[in-house]
Formats: sequence, structure tokens, C-alpha cells
Amino acid sequence: MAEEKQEFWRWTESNWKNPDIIWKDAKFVTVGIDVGSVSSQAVIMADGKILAYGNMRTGSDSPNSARNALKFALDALGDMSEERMDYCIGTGYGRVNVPFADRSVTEIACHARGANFLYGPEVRTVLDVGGQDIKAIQCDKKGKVTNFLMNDKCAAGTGRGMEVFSDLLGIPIQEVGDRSYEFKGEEPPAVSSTCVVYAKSEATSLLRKGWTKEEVLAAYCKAMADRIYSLVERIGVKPEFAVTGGMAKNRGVMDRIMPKIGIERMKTEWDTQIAGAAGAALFGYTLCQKGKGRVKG
Amino acid sequence: MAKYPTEPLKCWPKAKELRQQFYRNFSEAKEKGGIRWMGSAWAPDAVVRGLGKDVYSVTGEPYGASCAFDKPLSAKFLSAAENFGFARDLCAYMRNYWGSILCNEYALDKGKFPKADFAWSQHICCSHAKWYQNACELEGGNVPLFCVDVGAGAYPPFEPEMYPHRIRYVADQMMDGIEWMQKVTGREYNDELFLEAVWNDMRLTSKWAEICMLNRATPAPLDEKTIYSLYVFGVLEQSNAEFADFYDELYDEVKDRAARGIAAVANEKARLMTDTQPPWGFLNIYRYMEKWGAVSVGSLYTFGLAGTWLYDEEKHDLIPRAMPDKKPATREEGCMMLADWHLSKPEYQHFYHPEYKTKMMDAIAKNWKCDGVILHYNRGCEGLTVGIAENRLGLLERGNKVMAYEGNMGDEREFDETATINRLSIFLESLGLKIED
Amino acid sequence: MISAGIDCGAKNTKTVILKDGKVIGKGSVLTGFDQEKAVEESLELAIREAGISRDDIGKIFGTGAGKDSVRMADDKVNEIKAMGKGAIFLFPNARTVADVGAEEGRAAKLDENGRPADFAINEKCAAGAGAFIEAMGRALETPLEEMGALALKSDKEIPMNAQCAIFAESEVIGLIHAKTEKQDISKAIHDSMASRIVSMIRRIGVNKDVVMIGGVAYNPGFVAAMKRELKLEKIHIPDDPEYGASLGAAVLAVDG
Amino acid sequence: MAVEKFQEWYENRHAYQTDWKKRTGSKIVGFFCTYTPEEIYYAFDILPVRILGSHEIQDVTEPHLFAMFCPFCRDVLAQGLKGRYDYLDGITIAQSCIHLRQAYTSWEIHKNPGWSHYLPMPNHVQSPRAVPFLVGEYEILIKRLEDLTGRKITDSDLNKGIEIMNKVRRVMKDIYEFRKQDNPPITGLESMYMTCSQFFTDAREWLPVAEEVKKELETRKLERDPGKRLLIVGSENDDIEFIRMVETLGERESVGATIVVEEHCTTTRYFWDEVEEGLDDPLTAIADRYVSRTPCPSKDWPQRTRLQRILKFAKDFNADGAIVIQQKFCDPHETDIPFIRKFLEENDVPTYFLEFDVTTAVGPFAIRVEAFLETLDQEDDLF
Ligand SMILES: Nc1ncnc2c1ncn2[C@@H]1O[C@H](COP(=O)(O)OP(=O)(O)O)[C@@H](O)[C@H]1O
Ligand SMILES: Nc1ncnc2c1ncn2[C@@H]1O[C@H](COP(=O)(O)OP(=O)(O)O)[C@@H](O)[C@H]1O
Ligand code: SF4
Ligand code: SF4
Ligand code: SF4
Repeated sequence: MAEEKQEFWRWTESNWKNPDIIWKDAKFVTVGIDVGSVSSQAVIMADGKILAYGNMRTGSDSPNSARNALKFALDALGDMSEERMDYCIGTGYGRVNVPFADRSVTEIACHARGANFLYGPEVRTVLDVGGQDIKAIQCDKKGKVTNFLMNDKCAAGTGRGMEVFSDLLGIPIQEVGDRSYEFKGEEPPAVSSTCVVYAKSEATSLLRKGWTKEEVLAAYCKAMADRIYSLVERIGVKPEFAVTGGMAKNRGVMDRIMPKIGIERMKTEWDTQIAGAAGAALFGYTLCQKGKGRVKG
Repeated sequence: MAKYPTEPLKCWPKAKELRQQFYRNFSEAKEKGGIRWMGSAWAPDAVVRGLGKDVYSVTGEPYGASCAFDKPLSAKFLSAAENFGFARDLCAYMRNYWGSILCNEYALDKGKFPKADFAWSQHICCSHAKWYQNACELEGGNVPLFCVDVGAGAYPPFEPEMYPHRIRYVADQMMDGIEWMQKVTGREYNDELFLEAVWNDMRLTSKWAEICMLNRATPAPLDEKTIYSLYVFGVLEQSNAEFADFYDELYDEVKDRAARGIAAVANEKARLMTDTQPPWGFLNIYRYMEKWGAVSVGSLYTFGLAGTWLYDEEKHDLIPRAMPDKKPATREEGCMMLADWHLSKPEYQHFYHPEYKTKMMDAIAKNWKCDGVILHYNRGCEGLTVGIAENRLGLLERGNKVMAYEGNMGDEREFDETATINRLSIFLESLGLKIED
Repeated sequence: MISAGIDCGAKNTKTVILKDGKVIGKGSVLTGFDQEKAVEESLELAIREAGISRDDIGKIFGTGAGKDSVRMADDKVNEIKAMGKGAIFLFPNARTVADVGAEEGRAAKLDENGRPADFAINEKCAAGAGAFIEAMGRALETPLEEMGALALKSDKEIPMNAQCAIFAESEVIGLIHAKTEKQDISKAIHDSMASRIVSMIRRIGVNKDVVMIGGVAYNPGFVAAMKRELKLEKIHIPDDPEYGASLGAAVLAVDG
Repeated sequence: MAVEKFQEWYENRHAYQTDWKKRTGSKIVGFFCTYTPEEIYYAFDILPVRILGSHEIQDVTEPHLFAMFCPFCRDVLAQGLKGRYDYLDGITIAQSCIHLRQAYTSWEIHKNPGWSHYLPMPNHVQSPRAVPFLVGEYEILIKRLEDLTGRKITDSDLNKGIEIMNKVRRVMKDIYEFRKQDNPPITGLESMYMTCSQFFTDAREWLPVAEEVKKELETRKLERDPGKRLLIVGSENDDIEFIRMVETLGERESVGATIVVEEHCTTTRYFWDEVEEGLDDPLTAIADRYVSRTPCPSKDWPQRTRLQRILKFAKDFNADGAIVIQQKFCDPHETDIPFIRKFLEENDVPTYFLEFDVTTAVGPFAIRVEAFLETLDQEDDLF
């Protein structure tokens, strides 16, 4: 009875090209590479505008992940060679392993700067929920970090946990958000353990009690929302509030956090996963403008 | 089939009324023109009594426990304390208390949190003085604080003698405290009231120990879940005359129960003892044990926090400490007597060495005829859990059956009910018991 | 008399059929979501191997995290009791037994009748169980079955700190980046988990005759790490360690 | 370089101590807390050595310490249980926090140290009653030490002890002066080796080396960019790896830092205050010093006197920012931390708060520290 094992946690990778920009006229082409624990992005900018990006899963080898992400973005663009880059900044968990980067900046600074770009300068509080980390960041109007908090030694409540869970229930990760609202009656109470490792036993026992998959999902999303919120609560929310990282796409968790915060989160057309890489590319652009770019030889 | 006859406690309604009155007094103190103070359950409250008959306290630990019973409220308090920046592993009572101030909400009648005129406490666990130091600061920084350090060494027989300079140290701080109280309240100190209070303190704590002695009977006339509602008087205010009188009454009733063979739990088959505060929001675990015929008959915690005992090395027994021959006559004598009395508190001894506590616990296990010991590794209280892992080893070595579970007296997030029930079942089964449905 | 013990674990459900003190049938299936189905299937497998019919079985005892799903059981026993009995049945000298399964690690001190005198169960988030190594295998891109053998090739000591399985994953990836040999990483993973289990065993006291059961005992890398941590020459491990608790349940069904 | 000697001592504490015993034929007593009056031990010609952890992962303390006791006290107890200190002639603790007390009592129960003494160091150090009480305790201690050594001491022995410890304190403070320079000729790491090595060695042998280091520093120049100047506030901390990580960030990343001063019980809280010399009653002088030194938070009440001292350090050493370290489960410090952070922020010292565990890898802390340093950059190239 060998079934084809489907991997429900595999969120879709994507790349994109901005059709409106002719990069050949650009003064500076800068690149930001964000190698996260789960995903890697490359954002290519022409004079501070996004030209193209690539967003894919991180492999077990981050130098390659960086290269692949860049290649993915260049593929979207089609006609640019790596040599055209004026400056490249690495960020994220694997930032020191980006072989072609000129410099690295922490993902905390990059996400704040990126959020400032994706959402606009009104952003003061940024929540980044990625694969392993939850970060609550406060920043000024320039996107400079003024304060931040990170989760401690437990991965509960992070994107990776959601991946494991979606796989377990056999619900594709993109559908998790909507499915978590498809149940009748009252919202079930949060599960008690958001531990990634123990999620399975908890889910099993709930399903056995007669819960539907959707209810289990709702209970899990709620628990994750509680966990994430506790970090946000500790730093305090100053408006405007924006969310970056992959979890921003999961309304099952996000829509359960927002009522607690009490204000709306900002909206963007951009892919929230590219915030870090976009911030990095922007820093590169600023450096180039100040004449502190790469010394070409 | 029930093995033993059982009856409700006659003085139960009175206990309830006394407790409620106590909490009400604190919130209404101002309307009566009285004085309000805050401090620990272990604070020498007799000293404050010299300020007059209208001084009322909120006692931090029982207050923290009261919060814990209301889980949503407690969750709110705890998160307020965390948001202020306090670590989650700090004393759970303390965090509930600070949370109440931060939210300005009194858990006992849902009104505003009554601001105290001053704080008066003692210090032995790392948190006691810091608790009220921070509480004063959170109240706006204008509540004065005085703490008496009682970390002056263990009491005999755990030390060869009670060195005079140790009693002096504690008594002198009380003397200073009296001066300080007069200054911060502007009131004249009444030594007579004080001396009376010292006597009441000794009377109450010694009587409580006598009451606990009665629980040596089989079947036990009191179970620990009931004890929790009764020992609290010795925790709320030890020098309270009304409370001391109540214990006299209680003593008579329990004595009568023991004589007539009235059980607290009808199907008592095995006797247990526990340690440290229970997870207050989950006292139903005691009910669960009863289903197995297992009755917890007490603990060093309930016996020793409200009672004064001396450990007898030779008999390997805990003996209620006898009242002094005569009442103190002067302020200084009162302070010396009170200091000496307090320093002998069983619950102070383990701060110096776990071995002392192991001895006292083993004495309870043997003399109260316990079949097993359940230790609560209480994440909410470092003070009472200090050395607990060594107590476990020491009790095992002395032939006791011991079980430990992790939990928290005041932070429900750290208590796993299912896992604990599972563990309890394994343990009770290993004692040869079987659950009755 | 013929008896059966069924251990419905977090990952696997195992059945042992016992006839006059001899194991005549065994069956193990993945527990999955439907525990009752798993129980039925594992019992079926064991019955088939034993070559008996269901009616031949006099008594069935259930145990394990999902013991309530063993509907046909005459009685249920807790995991500690079952593992103790199983261990003493296999090794009459055993006084300390550890059972490491997919999601739970347990240890017990036994009296001469195999009754637990003291026990410990890992706390909710120790990540000190089989699932930890499985998760690490994924990060190392190595099948679980090869993890142990790989570890045996190494004699390096690399401390691994992360207690969280997920963070350990990134620690592993960090080590890969630092060009650490796979075998050394694997050893570090096993060492760190063994250290966690040994901590738990020490809580109840270590005797020289330590028995280990549970699926993780199949893993030679883990066993070697346990010996190192416990400073023991030998740890007793039965041929089919994962059946330890179900065997105990089957024995208890006879003994009562 | 003399400064390297400190590291050598730090790393080879056991070799040094066993050798010292062989050489001198005298006794060594291990102490668990810096409230131990080392002067009195020196008066008896006993070598007091502080017991610190080894930062290794261990599995021996689990039966003795329940999970919520601090990793530092676990690490310390592990040293004893693993037999690393079997050469000691006794152990002692001065009453400070109850966590460390557990390590001490478990050690006492399971290792049979021969001689042990619990000193009830008063907690109410702001009370005038503390000094007379402590003198009473010192008298008991002296009797116990007479039992251990079989000899009696005089005031002049005590004065000798005072002199030794005061010299140590003075030279450390002198060396700390160098850290005020724009590019300090001594790193935080070296400085940590200095203070800790003193715990492990005979002060009389340590002192000449320290004096030499003092001279060296007058001309020493370090070929490194000091980066941001940091003050570290925390509980026990001899986490060499952490300090190394912070001070080498600049080699890997675009921001770097130097630790210029700390408020730790391994550093300034331990040595900053001296015993007044030349008083009639040396015991009272010693008691006075321990009662009035920078307190550990569990003794810092009713006034919170630490705040001003910490701020003064920040100003005197011109710190750009402070990292407030919370040792996991360290209750005494945890009760102060929110107020310290608030106070420093109000006084324009940016702070970052770090929950710490001496036995975990420093890796995950790197990103936090680095991001904090980024926020300190005033004229940031990136904006
Ligand atoms: N389309 C999507 N829908 C829902 N969740 C998603 C989607 N894409 C990614 N995620 C979630 O985001 C997580 C990855 O977040 P990301 O910020 O990219 O991580 P990091 O940068 O830390 O590697 C995944 O683990 C997954 O839970
Ligand atoms: N051949 C093997 N090699 C290594 N590990 C194994 C092997 N077989 C099983 N395991 C480990 O054993 C665990 C399952 O053990 P088991 O005792 O059946 O668990 P449970 O009772 O919790 O279901 C798995 O998580 C796996 O790590
Ligand atoms: S930790 Fe325990 S002993 Fe200490 S103040 Fe809190 S309740 Fe009291
Ligand atoms: S609870 Fe789970 S996710 Fe959290 S630290 Fe433990 S293993 Fe990791
Ligand atoms: S002061 Fe803090 S770090 Fe130091 S031993 Fe005590 S609890 Fe541990």
C-alpha cells in the first residue's frame, strides 16, 4: 500500500521580474541575499528599486543556497550577468556564508529597513516570523532599529513548526490559513503544546477525540498566535504595525494575533518573505551612493 | 464501601468568614481610618500590632495563591509582570502580586489594588525583600520598606547552640523596625499591644502544631486539602488573637474527631505526605488520589509554616514547641523572644542545609505513618524547593517511597495535569493501590 | 496459558504473544492516526506469526501512551510497570531499566520482582527521544538506520548544546558549514541525546546492570554513547528491544 | 607578555593548585561565593580558591538540583561531583543566593570535603546591626579554622591578610584605569582572565605578575579596532567564550566591540572596595568591608544602591552601551534587571538585555549582540 508521500509543507518557490524598469540605465545595481533557516531570497535592485527577486527553500548548504537564490532571480531577469552587480550584502542566518557578498548585516536591521521599503516609512513595529526565529523590532522612520526582541531557545511558534504540522495533517501549507477557519461552531481552545516535536501526539489525541482536521489546525494556529503575541506584547506595539517573513502569509496565525494587538496590520503587494533581502539591497544602494561601495579593481 | 465514618467540619463556616473578613479589612482599612501594610506571610507581624488595633495587612503569599485560583486573572497578572520585564522563572506569587499592582486590580474583590502605607517583611529566600522593594517601587516609589533579615543560621539541634549574637541581630532589627514604624506612620507605639501580639503569635503557632499532631490518628481526622484552608490563618497573621482563638476551637473539634474515629476521607487506605505549595489551580489532584484511597495527611510545609516545632534528634520526631514560662515584659524582651521563636521555624531550617529538612520530613513520614511521599518540584518557589532533590534522595535512602512531579503553585502554564495524573497513577499503583470508579 | 501484551506507542504499536513463558508471536505496525486500527493490525500480525487463532489467547493487557485504544484488553498497565516487567523477564538481574521510544524516554529502578521502586519520565520538552535523532537525520540527509553506524566511526568530541530539536537542526547545519565530518556530527547528536537520557537515569540511580529497551536501542550509535556516558562496559539490550514493554504487558497478563 | 600568564593560570587552575599544595604543604579551601572573607584565610596561611564552572555539558547534577536552579550553580556542582577538586582540604560558602547554596550543600553531602563551613553573611547589609553580627560570625569561623589548621592567629596575621587582599584590589583597579582609554591596551577578555586567575592562585604569586602587567600596559598598543565600548552587567559570569565572541565580532562582521567594564561578581563587585587599614580591630574592619561593598542584588535593599554604581561605571569608562545579562533562573538578579534597564535607558545608556545560560553555545547570541551594536551606530553608513 505504498502511497506516494506528498510533502504538504513545501510552500511554492517563486521568482519575479519588474517589467517597468530598464536596468541598463541604472547607476547602481545592488543585491541583497537573505539566507534563512528555511528560505533564501535574492533581491536585485536598480538604484533602490526592485528589479527582480528569487525566493526559494534553503538547502543544507548555505553557500549554495545563496548562489541558487541569486541565480533564480537572475533567471527571472533573463539578461543580466553577475558581474553587473555593484554591491552585495548578505543577511540572515547564513549571512557569513554568502561567498560573493561584500559585507553582511544582521537580519534584524535588514527586516526593519525592508519593512520600511515594502510598507512605507510609517512602520514603527515590525514582526518577523521566519522559519526558526520570531523577532519583534521597533524602528524609526528611516527603518533604523531602535529596539528588538527575539524568541529564546524554543522553536515553538515558528514557521518550521507550521511546516511539520501541515505535513502531519496533510494540508498544504498555503491552505493552512483558510482551512483553519473552516469549522462550525465556536473556535476551539489553543492546544497546550506548540512544541514542534510533540505536535504530532497532541494532534493525534485531538483527532481521536473526534475533532476535525480544521479544528485541530485552528487550535494549533491559536497556540502559535499566543506564543508569537507574547513576544510582541513584551516589546509593545507602536503604530504602524507590519509583518514580514513567511508566516505573514498564514492568515490562520496572523488573523488570530491581530485582534490582540488591536490595530490593523499594514498591507503590501510585495512578497513578505523578501523583506530581509530587500533591506540588504537597499543598504548596498546607500553605501554605493555615499561612495562606499565596492572598490572595483 | 466506605471504611470509616466521616463528617463535615463544624467550624468550617467560621473559617470561611474569618478569611473573608481578613481580606475585606485590608481593602476597607482606609475607610476605617486604619493603617494598611504589605508583607510576607513569614514577616513578624506581631511587631506591627504595636501600632494599634486598626492595622491591617495583605499577606503576599496567600494573596498570590488567591490569584492562582482564578486562572484567567492570574494569566493577566503574570503577563503584566512579564511585560514589565520580570523573568518568567521568578517566584509565581511575587509575579502575581506585582501584576496586580501593575494592573491595579485586587484579586479578592475585583476593586482597585489597595495601596499599602508601608511594607514590613523579613528576608530569607532571595526574593522576600526584593518582592516588597519592587512592590514599593511599582506603587510609585513612595511606600517605605523595612525588612528583617532572618538568615542568621539554623536553630539547634541543627547547630550546636543558638548563639546569642544571632538572636540579637534579629531582635535588634525588630527594635529598629519599631522606631522606623513610628516615624513612617507618625503613630505612638504601644508596647502593651505588641507584647500581647508576641504572645498570640506563640500561642497560635504552637496550637497549630498541636492540631497537626492529632492527624497522627488513623483514620486521619484532616486531609491536606482541608488543611490548606485552615493553616492559612497561621500564614495570614500569626499574631491575630481571633485566629489564635479559632485554633483553640479547631483543636477541640479535631481532637474529638480523632477520638471518635471520624475520617476526613472515608476510604483511607494509604497515607501520603507532600512537600511545598501545591499547584493551587489544580487541587483536584488531591481528589484524584482519594479515588485510590490515598489521603495526604500533611506536609512539613503546612505543619511548619503555620506551626512552630522543634526537631528531637534522639526520638527522631517533631515536637510542638512549648510556650515560654512567662509573657515578655518589655519591648526588648518581646523582640528577643519573638526572634528566638521565629528563628526556630521549621521552614527556615532547610535554607541552610537540605539534610535538616530531610530529617524533619522523614520524622513526619515515620510518625504520621505515611506510606509514600509526593514531592512537588515547584517551579514557582525557589525558596521551598531549595534542596528538594537532595530531600528526595535522602528520603529514599531512609526507606520511603517517593514520587516527584514538576509544577508551579501559581503559574498554570507550568503544570501539566495529564502528565501529573499519569505519574500519580503509576506511583499509587506501585503502593499497591487500585483506583475505585 | 497464552497471553498477549499490546504496547500502543507514539510511533509504533507492538504486540507480543506469550505461551508458557515463551514468545511465539510478534507484530509491529506504525501507530498513525488511528490507534485502534494499529492495535488490531499489530495483534493480527502477531497472531499470524504465532500460528494460533484469536480465541486461543487467554488474556490481553494493553500498555503505552495509547493504551486506552487497546479495546480488547482485559486490563491496562502503565508503561513503567510494563517496561519493568519486560526487562526483568529478559534479564532477571536487571535493576535499572531505560525505555527510549519515539517521543518519550523513561527510566525505572526495579526491585527483585521487577516492580518499579522509583521512576522518571522525561519532561515535555527534553527532545530526549527517538524523534530527536530522526529530525537530525533529516538535517544531515542521512537515513535514520545509518545514523548510528555513522556515529560509530567517529571518536571526536563536539559539544552540541541546543536542547530544542529544531534549533539542533540548525546547529547541525552550522556544523556542516564548518566542514565538520558527517560522522562527527552524528556522534555529537547521539552524545547529546545520550547525555540527556543519562541525566534522567541518574535521577533514579544507576546500577551496574542496566537494561535498555524501546526502538532507539536498535541504534548502535546511541547505545555506544550511553555506555560512554554511564561509564559501563555493557548495557543489556534484548534482540528486539522495541517489544520490551509489550512483552512486559504479556507477562503481567499471566502473573496478574 | 606577562598578561598571557593570567590565561595560563585560568586554564590550568587545578595543576597550579595541586602544585601549590605540594610546594607549600599548606591547606586549600574552596569557596563558592565572593562574600567569603579571604583575609581571614590568608591570616591562617590557607589558600582560598574560588570554585567556578567549566562550561562543559554534564549529566551528573540532575539527581541533585531540580531543573529551575541556575546553570552556573549546576556547573559548579558538577566540578565537585566529577572529582576535579578532590585535592581541597575543605569548602566554604558565605550566605548569598540560595542557588549556589545548593551546589555547596550537595557537594558537602556527596563529596565529604573533610572541613566545611557555612558563613551566615547578613543580608540586611544596610542595617547597622550587620557588622556586629558578622563579627560574631567571624569569631565562629576563626574557631573552625583553628580546628582545621591546629593554630591560632593574632591581629597581625589578620592585618597581613588585609594587606594582601587590598593590594590585589588596588592593582586590579589600576589596571581597570587603562580600560578607560580610547583604545584600551587590554581587552575585556584579558581582563576577565586577570580577575578570574586571581581566584585560582595565591595572591602573593599573582601580585608580581599583575604589577608587571600594569607596567606593560603603559606602552602596549593593540592592533585592533575597539569598535563600540560596552559595559556588561550581570550575575556570575566568567563566560570567556561569550566575551571572545563579542570582542571578535569585528573581525567577521561590520561592527565590533570591546568590553570596557563589567559589573559582575567575577569582577568589580568582587574587588572594587578595600578594607580600611590601620584600625584597632581588624575583624570589624573586615566585616565592615564585606557589609559595605557593592552588594549582590539579594542584599541590595531597602535602597537599590547598585544603580548609581553601575551608572558611574558607564560614565567613567565612557560606555556606548550596556548589555544586561540575565543568567537563566538567577532570581536575585532577575528582581533587579527591569529597574536597571529602565534606569540606564533614562540616563542615556542604551541597553540590551540578554537571557543567558553559561552552558549553552554562544552562537545564537552573536546575532543579538551584533544587531544591538548596529543600533548603537550613530553616523551609520547604511542610512
Ligand atoms: N505561501 C505560504 N503560505 C503560508 N505559509 C508560508 C508560505 N510560504 C512560507 N510560509 C511559512 O513561512 C516559513 C518560512 O519563513 P521565512 O521568513 O521564509 O523563513 P526564514 O527566512 O527564517 O528562513 C515557512 O516555514 C512556512 O511556515
Ligand atoms: N533500526 C533502527 N535504527 C535506529 N533507530 C530506530 C530503529 N528502529 C527504531 N528506531 C527508533 O525507535 C523509535 C521508535 O521506538 P518505539 O519504542 O517503537 O517508540 P514508541 O513506543 O514511542 O512508538 C523511533 O523514533 C526511532 O528513532
Ligand atoms: S520563592 Fe517561595 S519562599 Fe521565596 S518569596 Fe516566593 S513563595 Fe516565598
Ligand atoms: S518545546 Fe519543542 S520546539 Fe520548544 S524547545 Fe522543546 S523541542 Fe524545541
Ligand atoms: S547569583 Fe545568580 S548566577 Fe549567581 S549563583 Fe546565584 S542564582 Fe546563580
